[in-house]
Amino acid sequence: MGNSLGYLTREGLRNVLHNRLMSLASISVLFSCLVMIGSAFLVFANLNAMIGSIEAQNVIMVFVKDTSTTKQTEQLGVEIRALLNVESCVFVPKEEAFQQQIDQLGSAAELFEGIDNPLPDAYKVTVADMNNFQTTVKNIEQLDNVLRVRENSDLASKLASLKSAATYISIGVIALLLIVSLFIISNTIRVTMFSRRLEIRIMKSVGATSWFIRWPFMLEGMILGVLAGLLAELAVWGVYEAVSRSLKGLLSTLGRSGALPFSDYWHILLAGFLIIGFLAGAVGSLFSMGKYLKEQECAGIDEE
Amino acid sequence: MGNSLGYLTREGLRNVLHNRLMSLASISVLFSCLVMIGSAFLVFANLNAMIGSIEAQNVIMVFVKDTSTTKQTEQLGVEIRALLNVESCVFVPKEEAFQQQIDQLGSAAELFEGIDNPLPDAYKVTVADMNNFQTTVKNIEQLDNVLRVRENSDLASKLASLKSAATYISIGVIALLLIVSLFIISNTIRVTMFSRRLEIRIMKSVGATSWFIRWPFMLEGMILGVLAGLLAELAVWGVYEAVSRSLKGLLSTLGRSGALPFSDYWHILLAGFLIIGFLAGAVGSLFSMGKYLKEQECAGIDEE
Amino acid sequence: MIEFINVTKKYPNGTVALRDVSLKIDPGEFVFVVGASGAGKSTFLKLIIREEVSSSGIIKINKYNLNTLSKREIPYFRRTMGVVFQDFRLIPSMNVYDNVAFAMRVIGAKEKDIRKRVTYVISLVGLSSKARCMPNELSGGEQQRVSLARALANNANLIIADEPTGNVDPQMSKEIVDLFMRLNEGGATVVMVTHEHSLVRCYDKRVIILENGSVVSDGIPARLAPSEPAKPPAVEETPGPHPKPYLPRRQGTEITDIPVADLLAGSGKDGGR
Amino acid sequence: MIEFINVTKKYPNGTVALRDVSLKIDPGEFVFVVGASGAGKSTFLKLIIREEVSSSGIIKINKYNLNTLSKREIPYFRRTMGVVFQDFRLIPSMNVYDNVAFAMRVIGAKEKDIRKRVTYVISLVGLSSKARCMPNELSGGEQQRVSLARALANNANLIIADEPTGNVDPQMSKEIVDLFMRLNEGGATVVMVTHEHSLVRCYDKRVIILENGSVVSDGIPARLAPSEPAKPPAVEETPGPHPKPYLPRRQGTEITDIPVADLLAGSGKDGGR
Ligand SMILES: Nc1ncnc2c1ncn2[C@@H]1O[C@H](COP(=O)(O)OP(=O)(O)OP(=O)(O)O)[C@@H](O)[C@H]1O
Ligand SMILES: Nc1ncnc2c1ncn2[C@@H]1O[C@H](COP(=O)(O)OP(=O)(O)OP(=O)(O)O)[C@@H](O)[C@H]1O
Ligand SMILES: [Mg+2]
Ligand SMILES: [Mg+2]
Repeated sequence: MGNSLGYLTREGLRNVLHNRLMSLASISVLFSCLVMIGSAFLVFANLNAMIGSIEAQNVIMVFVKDTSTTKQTEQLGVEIRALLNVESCVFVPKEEAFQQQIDQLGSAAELFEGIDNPLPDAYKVTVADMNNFQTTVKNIEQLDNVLRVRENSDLASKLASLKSAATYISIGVIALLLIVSLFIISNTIRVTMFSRRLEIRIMKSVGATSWFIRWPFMLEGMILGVLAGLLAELAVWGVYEAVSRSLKGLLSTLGRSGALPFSDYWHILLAGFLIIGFLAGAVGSLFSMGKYLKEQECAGIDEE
Repeated sequence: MGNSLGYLTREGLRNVLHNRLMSLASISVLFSCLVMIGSAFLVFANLNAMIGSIEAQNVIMVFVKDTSTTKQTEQLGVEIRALLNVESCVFVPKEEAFQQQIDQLGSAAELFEGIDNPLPDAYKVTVADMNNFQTTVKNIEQLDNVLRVRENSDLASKLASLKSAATYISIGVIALLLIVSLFIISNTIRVTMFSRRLEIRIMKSVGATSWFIRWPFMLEGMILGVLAGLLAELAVWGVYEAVSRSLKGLLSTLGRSGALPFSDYWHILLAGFLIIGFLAGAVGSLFSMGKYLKEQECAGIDEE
Repeated sequence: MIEFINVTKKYPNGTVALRDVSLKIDPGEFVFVVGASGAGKSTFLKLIIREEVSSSGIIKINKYNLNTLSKREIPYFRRTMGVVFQDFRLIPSMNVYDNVAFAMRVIGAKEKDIRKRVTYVISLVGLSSKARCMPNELSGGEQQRVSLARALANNANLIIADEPTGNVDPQMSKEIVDLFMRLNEGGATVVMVTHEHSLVRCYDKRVIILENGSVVSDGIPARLAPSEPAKPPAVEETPGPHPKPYLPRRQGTEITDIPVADLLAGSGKDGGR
Repeated sequence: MIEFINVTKKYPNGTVALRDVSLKIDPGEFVFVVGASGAGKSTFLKLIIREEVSSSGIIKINKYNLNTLSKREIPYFRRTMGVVFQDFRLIPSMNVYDNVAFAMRVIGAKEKDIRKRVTYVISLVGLSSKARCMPNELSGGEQQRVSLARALANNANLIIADEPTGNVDPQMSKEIVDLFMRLNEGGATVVMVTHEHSLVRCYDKRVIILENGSVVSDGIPARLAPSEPAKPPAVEETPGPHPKPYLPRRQGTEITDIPVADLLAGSGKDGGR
């Protein structure tokens, strides 16, 4: 079959050009689906990053005993930083803490004027992994010179569950889009093949094996799939840059410095697009052709 | 043409059954697209409701002058409630306010024990429209016996911009899905028509007018469109109920009582689905047939 | 009336299928068109039914001038004729009955008339038992006869037939031509392309011979034969001891049991028009 | 060798196209199959090429038993024969050259051999100038000849032809049958369905007559004619002064300028097999 390979390849290429309507339709549909999947992926990546940055704002306040010396206080800071799961640890002098309390009260703050500062010195600790939040709190409580630990474990658990919810939803939505896309693509290919069933039947009646017929169709599918993947990458890139630029103002209001850079994601997307496109094209045409390639069973089946 | 109408209608119905592969493919693709659009719509409706419920938590604290009598205080409450844009107004006695402050401080609260309550009585006011937040604050400040108004205008403006961002994004995403869907659907119909071009050509050569050929195809498209719409409604309903039930726990963690009930949205969705399905089917087949219905131009065009 | 004035047809790929053809077919005439494969016979018919447009020259069919015919009028124009296509052109998704009925449905005939007439023309071509079959369940000759039945459905007074006997046996071929003769006697104009010269020779009708896109002979063979010694081989190459065309032998043709007699009276009142 | 033993073919819609047919065609034989439209001729051929499967009975083709042939073997089985289809079966997206070449490509022939052989068989059917045309740019007869060329491409030693002369003029018909005769003389088995009884009569070959799915006559007409007075009208209804089949007159047939002489020597070394 060495001679055939060249022919089959040329034939696949020729098909792409010859059936322009079909090619265009297949590429368009695949392209649309990939763009949707890619967009969903980027939206969820950003959402995750956003939740992450909110998480970073969830801090543990560690109040230092009034009785401890400056040295002891510093020692405590070192010990906290040495703990696993501690990402940052910042010293907050009591004056600053009091001022923050007052600020939090807004314009009612002046009511506190003249009151003695009842607050102790403190450390502001952020954790790396929210899921081990409680353990970290426990560890800190066991250190020397700790007066009391203030933590918002409620918010922490909320954020943790929000994050896992976002992850589940992202995976769910992308999986759904993938399924829907495969469904749409396979239907498009089925219809395309249907319109070429005559051709397939003729080839069979001249003595072509199933694989000889399949090859050019599969190759055609692969080429179209890869083309659609490349186009989708370009489209998603363009749209993402445009949208993230126009949303920049909004994101900064929400406390984020901007959308994630596309350059961090282009290779994942491209790889995904090419794999999906390639497989959809190859496997899609492989399966949707099956029906038209079938030979009649031997004697007897016509009778029922 | 009275006689024909019955025939053309029967023919359209017959086509649906006869071209089962094509019908199935068209319905599937349309169905998939509608499900995506419907899901996006419901997700955004819920998102909006969520932001709304956060908004409702953004309150204006109105502190009452220490010097005012109980009567004057009550009078102030009545005046606040009378203002436009005030949604609710709840009295918070000073003891309660102090307790809240202490609670907010978390476990560091016992530090305040023994300190005199420095807070005045207050009213907790929520506004109806966030965009008029500032005006309402101004109006309250001008009332008698108001010591001071505490408001978080920063959060208010953040929420307002978040809400409008969510609206824009919802509209954008749904519009995008709509465009992508129309694109996919029109391509599917084009391919379907392509595979029936022979039939169309034969009909033409027997003397059928374009409309006589179009009618059954359009009717077929409409039937398939409406069917796809109905199926999509059922699918979205089922999926929504399942998802909202499984997310109930999560949503309550986030402070929401649960997803919006589907019963509030089914008619909007159904109407949308039916309209899109109907139009896609009818207009789609109308346009994609055009090419195959064209007659050759008169003499001379072949020569160039 | 069919009139071609200096008609040339050049296909987009450069093939010149008809070259400067001028001829006139009067209403009520019966014309055979013969010629080798690729001579331009089908192109000639396609120009008549305006499936192709001439590259130059004027074509007039009855009251229609095809050079000025608007696209809107084409369907109405086509309904004035019954056409048997060389490749049959049956609608693959409709059964035999519906294929034939389609020609009447396009003109908006009443369902009752359609039923009567279609049943009748299907029986005429001997396919009553196959009325519910789909085209792909028919033999080649059966498909051809469905195409014929469809051409007859509307009782048009111009019949265009492209090799209507190519896939049927000689006996049935004769029956089909006899059917056309009857229609012709009833006033219809018939233009029939055929390869079966033996058939052409049985009838004393006008024969147009195409060669390479040009008309090389036009007339009634019996009368032409002695006057045209220069171009003999185009029709007379069939083996046999006959150096020149048969003389007409109408009495010798066997009319079969198919009830053609009442074809022109037709059930269904002129096809509902 | 083709052997049918009590073969019956009933289509899914209930039509019985062949009824209890038993016959044997020896290697190197030339067989005409004739019969009225719908008699089951194409079905007979479709069973031979295993496009349809028999409802009952045994079919053996050369070394293949079609009742036990596995699906995997079918393509290889089909390559042992050259088939001219009644409906041509040209691949619409390929031009004439590629359509013919396709039959050689499926067996993995070398591109060089393909070029030589395909050019040759296309010239053989007189279509050299149309080699780059698409099937829809060809006349009916031209399409038929492409189908013929494809059947010849692989130099198969079993030729199955379903009305290969249905769309061409009598002269070309003779040329085509003569071509088959040459192949036959070179050792190929030929089974040819035809309606043109005048053609059959020119050759002294075995004729199988099908009627309503059954074989009603089988043998060489010249020898059969006196012994079978009971069934005369099936073949001999053509008008003319010949009450019985012609005797063979091979010397009378005009062989044209098409170079058939070297067909069996074949350029392209047996089609690359
Ligand atoms: N696929 C099919 N399904 C059902 N019936 C069929 C099918 N193919 C053929 N037939 C029927 O079987 C009978 C024999 O058909 P076949 O094609 O063998 O005839 P034929 O002898 O080739 O006729 P023709 O000369 O018209 O081509 C016909 O009555 C036909 O209607
Ligand atoms: N659509 C087309 N495009 C290009 N060339 C064409 C087209 N149709 C026909 N031809 C060419 O025009 C010439 C005449 O074709 P036409 O179909 O009129 O022949 P014909 O006389 O009907 O032959 P046949 O008896 O084989 O049917 C042929 O050479 C053919 O190849
Ligand atoms: Mg023709
Ligand atoms: Mg047949």
